[in-house]
Amino acid sequence: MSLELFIQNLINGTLLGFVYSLVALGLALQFGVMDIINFGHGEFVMVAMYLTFWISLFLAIPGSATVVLTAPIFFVFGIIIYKLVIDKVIEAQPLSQIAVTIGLLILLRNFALAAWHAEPKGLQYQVLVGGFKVGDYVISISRLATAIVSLVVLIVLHLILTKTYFGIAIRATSDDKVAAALLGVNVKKMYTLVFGLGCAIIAIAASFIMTFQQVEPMSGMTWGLLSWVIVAMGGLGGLSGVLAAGLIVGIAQGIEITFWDPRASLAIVYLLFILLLWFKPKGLFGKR
Amino acid sequence: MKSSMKREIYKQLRSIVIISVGLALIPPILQFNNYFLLVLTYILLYAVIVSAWNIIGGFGGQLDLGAGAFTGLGCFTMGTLLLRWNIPPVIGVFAGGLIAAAFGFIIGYPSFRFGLKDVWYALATIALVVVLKQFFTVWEQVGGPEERYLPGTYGSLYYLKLPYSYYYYILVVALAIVLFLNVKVKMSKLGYYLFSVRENEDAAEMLGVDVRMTKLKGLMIYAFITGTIGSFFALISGYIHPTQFNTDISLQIAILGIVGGLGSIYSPVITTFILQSASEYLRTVLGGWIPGIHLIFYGAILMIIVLFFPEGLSAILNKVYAKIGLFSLKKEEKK
Amino acid sequence: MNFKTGFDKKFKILSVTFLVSLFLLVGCVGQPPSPTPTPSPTATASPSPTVPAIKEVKIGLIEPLTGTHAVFGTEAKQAAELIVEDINAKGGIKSLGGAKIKLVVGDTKSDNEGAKLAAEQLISSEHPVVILGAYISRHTAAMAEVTEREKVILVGDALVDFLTEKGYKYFFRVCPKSSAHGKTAMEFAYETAKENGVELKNISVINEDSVFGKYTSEGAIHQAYTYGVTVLDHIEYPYDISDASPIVSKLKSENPQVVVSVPYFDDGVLIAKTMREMGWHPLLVAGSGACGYCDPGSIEAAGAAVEGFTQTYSYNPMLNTPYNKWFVNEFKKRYGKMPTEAGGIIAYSLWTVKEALEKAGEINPSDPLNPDVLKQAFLSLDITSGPAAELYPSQHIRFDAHGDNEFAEAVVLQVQNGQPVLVWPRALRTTKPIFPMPSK
Amino acid sequence: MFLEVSNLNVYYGMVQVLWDVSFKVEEREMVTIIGSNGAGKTTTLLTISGVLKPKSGKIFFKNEEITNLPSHEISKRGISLVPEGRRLFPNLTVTENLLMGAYNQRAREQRFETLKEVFELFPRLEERKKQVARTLSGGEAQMLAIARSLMSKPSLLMLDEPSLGLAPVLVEEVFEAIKNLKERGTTILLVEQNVAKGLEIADRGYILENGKITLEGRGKDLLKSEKVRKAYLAI
Repeated sequence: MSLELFIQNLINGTLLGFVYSLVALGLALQFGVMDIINFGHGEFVMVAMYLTFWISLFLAIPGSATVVLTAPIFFVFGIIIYKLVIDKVIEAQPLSQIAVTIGLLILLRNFALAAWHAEPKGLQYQVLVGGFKVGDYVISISRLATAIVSLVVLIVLHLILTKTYFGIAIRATSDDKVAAALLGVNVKKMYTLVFGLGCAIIAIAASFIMTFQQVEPMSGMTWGLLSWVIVAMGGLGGLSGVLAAGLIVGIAQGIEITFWDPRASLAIVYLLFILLLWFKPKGLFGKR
Repeated sequence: MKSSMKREIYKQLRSIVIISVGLALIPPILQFNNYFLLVLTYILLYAVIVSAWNIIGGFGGQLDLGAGAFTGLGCFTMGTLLLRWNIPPVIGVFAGGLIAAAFGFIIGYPSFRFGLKDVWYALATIALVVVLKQFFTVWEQVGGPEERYLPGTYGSLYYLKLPYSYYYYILVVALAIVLFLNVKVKMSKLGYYLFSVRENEDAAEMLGVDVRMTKLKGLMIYAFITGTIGSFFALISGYIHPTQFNTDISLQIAILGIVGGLGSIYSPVITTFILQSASEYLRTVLGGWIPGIHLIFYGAILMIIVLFFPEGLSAILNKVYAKIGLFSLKKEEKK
Repeated sequence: MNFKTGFDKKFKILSVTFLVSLFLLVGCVGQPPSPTPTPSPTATASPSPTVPAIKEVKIGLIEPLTGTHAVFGTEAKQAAELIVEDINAKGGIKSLGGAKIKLVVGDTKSDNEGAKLAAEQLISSEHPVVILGAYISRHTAAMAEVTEREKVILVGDALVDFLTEKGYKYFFRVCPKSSAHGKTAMEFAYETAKENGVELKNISVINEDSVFGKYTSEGAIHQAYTYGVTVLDHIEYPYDISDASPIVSKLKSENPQVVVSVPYFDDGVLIAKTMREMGWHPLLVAGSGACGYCDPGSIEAAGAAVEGFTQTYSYNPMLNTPYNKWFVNEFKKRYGKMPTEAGGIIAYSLWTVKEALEKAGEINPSDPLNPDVLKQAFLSLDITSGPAAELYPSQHIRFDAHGDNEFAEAVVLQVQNGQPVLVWPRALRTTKPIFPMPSK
Repeated sequence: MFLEVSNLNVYYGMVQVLWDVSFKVEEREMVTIIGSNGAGKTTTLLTISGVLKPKSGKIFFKNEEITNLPSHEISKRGISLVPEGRRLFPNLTVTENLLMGAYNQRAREQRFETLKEVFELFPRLEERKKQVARTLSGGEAQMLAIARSLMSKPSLLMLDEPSLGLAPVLVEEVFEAIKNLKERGTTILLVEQNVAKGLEIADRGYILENGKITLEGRGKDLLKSEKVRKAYLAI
């Protein structure tokens, strides 16, 4: 096994890690603030990928540019889902939340199948084609763009959460929703907005995934559990934890494939996750 | 005190006998139609596992999503023993249960030791299913991508390659045993401990309950039953394959347990019968029309039940009963 | 007293439940199966002394219509509906007095339990004489147990080799085996390289980790050994892999002349796109096993990234015969896309079934739908003309004792200028393959 | 009438906690409700601020019925509660906690002026303004809780056992601060277990026993009454 390959896959893993963190970020926000256990997260990603595909196709604009439209649409989608479903189980026990979101998962997955059929759908490169060389190593432009967007989203979200009144209120609600309500925060409204915001981030992630992946009704399977693992590893509250966890997962996969069998790449990540849960139950960077 | 407990057990035993006799009568009513038998066998398979899940999930409140791992281990233990050493499944299924229980211990001990609970426990257990699936895909001596077909000719008792009705009646007995085990556990110290862990773990700890041990016991009972009964997935399919480490089974079992109503003994089983037959019915009626439409309905039904009847389907059943049987109830009260 | 209340209550709940379940179950079939055969004009598999006028022959199609493999099942169903309509429009089965074919469909849900359930359900409620399906080998095998017991002919569309070696009595397969796909891909790569003055010395093989992928790549590897070509690496990966860049980087570091690849479906596009991103590709990516690189959807999604990629097919959509052209056009018109592997296999398998039914009517007019008569009919088939032959790559269908087609053949398509064109076998091709692939 | 509570009945599930509780608070008045643990004091305050919903009874604030309004609506109308156990936002800084106090529209516009005022009132908090709330000491945390309520420019400030769990020196400090507030004209509804302290600074007082108001009167009078002295002051 050559050193070059190892380093190249380290680079690949890192770039992939940014994608993973971006996908998990929306979930981290929703779960961190609202304590809602959404097992349908992967299916949200899948629906957002379809949305990216259709908008890109109809308006003939590059997939990554559809963000301008998909993010607002998904914000509204999130609000609708919140009002129809999540709101009713937000106070319920975790078991009920899991049951209802699994119901949502089955529904969304098969809605996609019935409405858009099973053929995978993908977009051609229009911009961000190819890769550039740094010495012996290749860095894919579209992945790099995703990494940059991922960082930008992370920084913007961090600024929103620490510098704006709205953001402080989100964090306050996450800390103690009763106290926040007593101070005049409309907790339900806050939850609605946070859920919408999380979904908007999912839409951003989905549009960049579409640059290299295809979407089909089962696509959510890949992203759902993985996102949860990243959120759990990152620990709650801290957004930097999500980024770090995403990178760890991406790099672990890259290294695993270099040295062993790609068939077991997820197994390695999940084993790592279980060990981590045992020895650091609050996640790597958990505050609580 | 003792005698009232005995009476209670006797009462429950009678209910279980009635259920079993009722179940045993179904195949003759349906004239041993193969399709119905197969559907019922699968439903029973789920019912037994849900009933076992009830011990850790319903009584103990632990969000276990590891059913797929235990069924898979059951299938592979039984199948590998049969394929390699020609050990009959009659022994193999129990070996599968033991392996599953041992695995449950290996995973459960550190998990509970380090205080894994709620959603984290759920995630760890479902991640395990994926880990095992990939592990068995790579481990070509036992697993590998190729399905391994179980030997034996049709109708052979040694290889347990039997008509569905045999499986069905074996599972009816298994269900009766597991239901009775539920009753026993519920009325034992373990049951009280599990309930107290579900209500409030810290409080239970303070009252002197060994929370870790309690959960571990619950998990191992569940793992053993799931491993044993899970082997039937392989027996009915006729092969072992890594896809038998199925996250769908995990989710399905948990959902049936939750929707059924936590902590009750019979309603998860009843729920399994209703929901699984409804799902199969929807599949046959709608499946050929638009692909996926039957599952849209199924998902919607699940959501509606959880959203509007948070105590589970048992609450609805009780309400239905109350409406139908109101009169007779009142009369009895007057007496 | 208390005892009685509790007991009664539980009993009532239970009886209500049983009634509901029973009702639902009975509803599944529509009516409870009665032991006395209804004197309906529909065909049943049971032999009867008097010759009933057969007006309708039921043919079952069991495919994964939901779940992971739904993409294949959906197309198979579309093709089947189209072909059945056409057979009926052309006068049905003539030797059976113009009996019409009725297609009855079941869904395997893409899981181990569903295939068997669907087979039992279809057989007990519809009594089809022939069943086609179920694309995935283990699901087909699970179904075969049922069809063998019930003596229903099963025409498989799963390619994995061993299905025909399991000693099934009523199993036939028109399409080529998966190892043949691997072999064809390797043959094509080697011969094409030779044509272009390149001596093929080494290849790498990658495949998705199903049993199909395994057998197909083993076919290719075996063929590589006979040519004396070194296999540098054999990588297997899960088909739902989220990222291919580590795999492509690995290939790049090995730098084989040709990559033989067995994709599942969308992973093909992922690999092609990743190769483009990494700025590396071999002289040829020889796709094997039906789908991933040359399907219209893949070309649509990957664009220039799959230019020059090749793929073996069990069905040749480019085949220049009247019926095939009609089929492709009609399919395009109706469903808005070109028929690919899954649809093609079902199309020629259905026509083969139709020919077998015709034959059965000739062999034993009094009881043509008896499974043994049908089996005999299948075995006596030697189709070299007509729609079935016109749809089949080698244009020749004859079954051996195992139930495999003796003239099974896979073809190779290549993406040239964004269109799939036929480049192999040499005798059929109209365009020369582009070798090496254009750099992107 | 400034705040009027009439015939409030509140349940926790099947258990009734408040029985026909009625009392009122005039503007610029300081009223104390005293009672032993579990008498229903906290329940009363939580019901007024909309966290709990009464089964029957009515609450009027500035002649407007607020009985079934959600918490944030009630907060908007100028009622602020310093809850039992303070309930600060542990991961927010002192400044952020204070800013959260001024969340409602009325107070938000003037939040920076108010912040300045509050820092004047509690100079200790200014020293620690960048610190995360969970690192504060008990006394500082209580200061912050009160200060946070002041940020909302409340017409009515409700304090739930501000002295609970504090060292005696700090208790003095907290009551000093409360007195200070009262002198500045804030209407205060105080709930206390520390009966002597509570009644001493109050204009009027109510005694709540097992969910029922059993006695009311001027603070000083209550302090002298036989019943209070026996039951609560153990004299």
